[in-house]
Amino acid sequence: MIALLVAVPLAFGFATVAFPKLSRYILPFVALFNLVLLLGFVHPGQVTEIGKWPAAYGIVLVLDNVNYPFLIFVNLILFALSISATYEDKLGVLLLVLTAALNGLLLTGDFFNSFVFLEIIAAVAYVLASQNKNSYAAFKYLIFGSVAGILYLIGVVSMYVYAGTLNMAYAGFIASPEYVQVAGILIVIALLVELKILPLGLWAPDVYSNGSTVTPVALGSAVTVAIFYLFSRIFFNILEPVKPMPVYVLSLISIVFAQLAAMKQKTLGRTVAYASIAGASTVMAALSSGALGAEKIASAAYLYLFNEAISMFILFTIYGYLNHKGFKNNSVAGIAFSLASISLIGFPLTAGFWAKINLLTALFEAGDYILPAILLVATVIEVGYLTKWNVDLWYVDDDSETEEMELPFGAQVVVLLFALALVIVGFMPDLITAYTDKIASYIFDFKTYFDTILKGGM
Amino acid sequence: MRRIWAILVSAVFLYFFLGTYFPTLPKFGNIDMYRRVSFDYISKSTTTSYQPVEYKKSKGLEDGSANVVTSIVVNYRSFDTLGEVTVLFAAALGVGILANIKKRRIEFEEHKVLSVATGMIFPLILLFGAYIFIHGHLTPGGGFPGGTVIALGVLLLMLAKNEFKVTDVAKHTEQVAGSGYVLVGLIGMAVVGVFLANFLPTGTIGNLFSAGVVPIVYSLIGFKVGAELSSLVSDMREGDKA
Amino acid sequence: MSKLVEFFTNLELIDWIFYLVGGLMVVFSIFAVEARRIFDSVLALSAVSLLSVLLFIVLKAPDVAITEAAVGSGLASAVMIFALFRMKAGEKK
Amino acid sequence: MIYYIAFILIGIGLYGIVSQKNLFKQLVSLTIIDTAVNIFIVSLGYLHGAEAPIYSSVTPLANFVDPLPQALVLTAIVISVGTLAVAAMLLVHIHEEHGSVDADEIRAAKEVIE
Repeated sequence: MIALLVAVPLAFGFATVAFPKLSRYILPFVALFNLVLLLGFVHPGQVTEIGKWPAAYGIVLVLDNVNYPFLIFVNLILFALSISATYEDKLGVLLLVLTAALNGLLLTGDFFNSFVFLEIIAAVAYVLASQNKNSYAAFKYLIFGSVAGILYLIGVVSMYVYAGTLNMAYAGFIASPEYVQVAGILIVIALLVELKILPLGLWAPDVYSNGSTVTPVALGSAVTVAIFYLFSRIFFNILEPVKPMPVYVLSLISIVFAQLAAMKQKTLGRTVAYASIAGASTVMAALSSGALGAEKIASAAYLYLFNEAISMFILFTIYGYLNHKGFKNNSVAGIAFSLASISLIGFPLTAGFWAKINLLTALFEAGDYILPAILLVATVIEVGYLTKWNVDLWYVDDDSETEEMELPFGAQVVVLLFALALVIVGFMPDLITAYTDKIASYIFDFKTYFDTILKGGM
Repeated sequence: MRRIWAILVSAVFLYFFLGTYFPTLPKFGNIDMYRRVSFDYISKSTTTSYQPVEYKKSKGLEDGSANVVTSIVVNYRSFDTLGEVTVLFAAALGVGILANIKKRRIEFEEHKVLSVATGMIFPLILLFGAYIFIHGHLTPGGGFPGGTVIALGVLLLMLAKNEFKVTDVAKHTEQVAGSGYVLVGLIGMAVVGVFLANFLPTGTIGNLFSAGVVPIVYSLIGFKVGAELSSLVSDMREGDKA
Repeated sequence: MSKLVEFFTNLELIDWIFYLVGGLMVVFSIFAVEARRIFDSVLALSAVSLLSVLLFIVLKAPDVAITEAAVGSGLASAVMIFALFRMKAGEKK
Repeated sequence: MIYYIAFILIGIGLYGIVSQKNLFKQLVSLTIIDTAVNIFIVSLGYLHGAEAPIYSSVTPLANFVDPLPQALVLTAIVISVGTLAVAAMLLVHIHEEHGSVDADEIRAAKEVIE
């Protein structure tokens, strides 16, 4: 049953290649179909053994309490994207493929299968990145991404050599921990490139600031969330909870550099791109801090990720449509933009406030004072540049009487609804924390995951 | 300056690989097959108890293809192959999207000998490609090399005949073959209950008509890859064709 | 010295092939990276790919060998050379 | 033994990616790494004295090398050629936009525009 989440978008993607015009209309329905399937017909704890081969031999798709919320969230973002964005006809087919690949990456319980889905996402991402005359940035991304893919492949194959199987649960169970550390280094480098942690994520600012309404949203929100899931799954759930100190330090440096760079940028697109890098680095730093009370920290980190993804969706969409036009004629966009920035800063009564407060308290309880300090400094910088951009855009002198730029109706509805969602979560954080707590409690529980796979199923 | 960085990067890399990674590997040529799942792939006993397989004698196995690599690619790990086809699909589509730049197409000088010879050889190349993917479960090869051979035949035709163009037929072949693959998976879901499950009898190992859905899937992949790569090469050559 | 002689006399055929083909591959790949003209480096790349086909056959992987021969060495070179032609076609105009 | 060849080739490829200014050369280096990794993975499944994993009239009974790495490499080769095609087309685009495929010249051209 859960295989349909991958099969249906893929089938429509293949079928519409000769008539790309159709894909634009099919995409929202496919995303909606996925959401309905997820909410109504499947439930956590299901396993699909593709081709009826038992878990250690074939590929299994696992739906448990960890990836169920992630799946809903990613499909929701894709649904919103299909309504809000404007794009070329042929890109619709690619977005269908991206939907299938993201669902596959979130569902799969097999190392090599995750590599294949990562490569599909990458292949789609390179093409998306090259939109709006941005080929040089796309090529840089391609080089970074391919080297990362190769490292991931070597890591995955070494897992097979150590364990004798490619199934994640079995491999994590069989392989000896010292060897796993070595394969883990390779895998973590590959994922850090995709998560744009700074020295390895130098491709990101150019790609994200290309001014398209598809690229930064699809890559910055949907793909980043999916890869954070993969990171947590591999390093918290399957392998021994490794405490990667270098990753923590790298993420801390990345936060500072990204925020400083964001302050210096002259265009809104690059500022938001660097802010997005800083956000991803913060989540990464929190996840890899590896202190006591990891569950609480992880829960807060996922809430932070949620806030980050939604806010970035709004900011990038508005930038894609309005460029540097002010909000005088687009008050809806302006309100959504300001709400998203406020939530990003962590102002009380928004989702961002709870994300930051939860993260800080959890870190303090665990006795980690480095990340909170850097987070507070980063917040001060963030307040600075976001306020500046908000003021600039609300009070821009609209002298240049060029063409009138406006958000289409669909995009207005989407950004407004998302902005409202941030405020509602600000009033009732339990809506999201219920899910993130559940994720955090199951992500460190290898036994439940292993039992789910052992039990098998259709 | 770049060179120093480059030497530094590759030195760090080689240091890590030779110092840390290398000792974790088994000695070359001395792997322990019994500890790997491949052992059961070879004896085709992932769901049944172990029994040695013999060429042209064993019947009704869980998977009937004589080429074990094919049995893994198209049966045991078919989902990977679906993903692989999708990567190629996305790449071909991406090249099609990126090809819309204004630049004249690449022209080739026609040559009498080449053009006549290609006319004779081209059907043979197509036949060879088809042979490779139809016999994928018996001999080395399969859908990917077979499809590529067909695409290379089309490339040869392009070099020989300057006016030759890949028409929309390629796109439609791609569409039908691609959805056909997913459809085979969905039929498996309807008959057996699991996506991409084998729903045909597997026959005697080593016969042409054996191995259940494997030859069907590999032929579909062959057509799809052939059509895809032909249109990819054509897109690279033609440029803006709207 | 005697150790060196011993080393070479103890080599089996498969080792000889590895040393020979591997050495050639390293030479060709250095040439591919450092060549002046891009066309040369594409040709060297094609040679590396063909030599790897030899290695795959020695490693008892005929499926990989046939795929690499068709895809890696045939089509990949064709794609690269087409890209080169496209760039040159742009330069003339 | 063959591991060393693969690692040296990967090292050369990495050196090429970092040291070359010409983007086309970077792509060539990337392809070298791809080939090297494929050799490495196949060699991880090699078994002394074993045959190619195909049941045939010559080898009616199983005494085979590990077929799974070969299956994985089959997938990896096709993926890498897909990436290569996209990269080649991106290079044509870059040449169209900036008139060059040299990293330094592109950067210089960009600075002039800004």
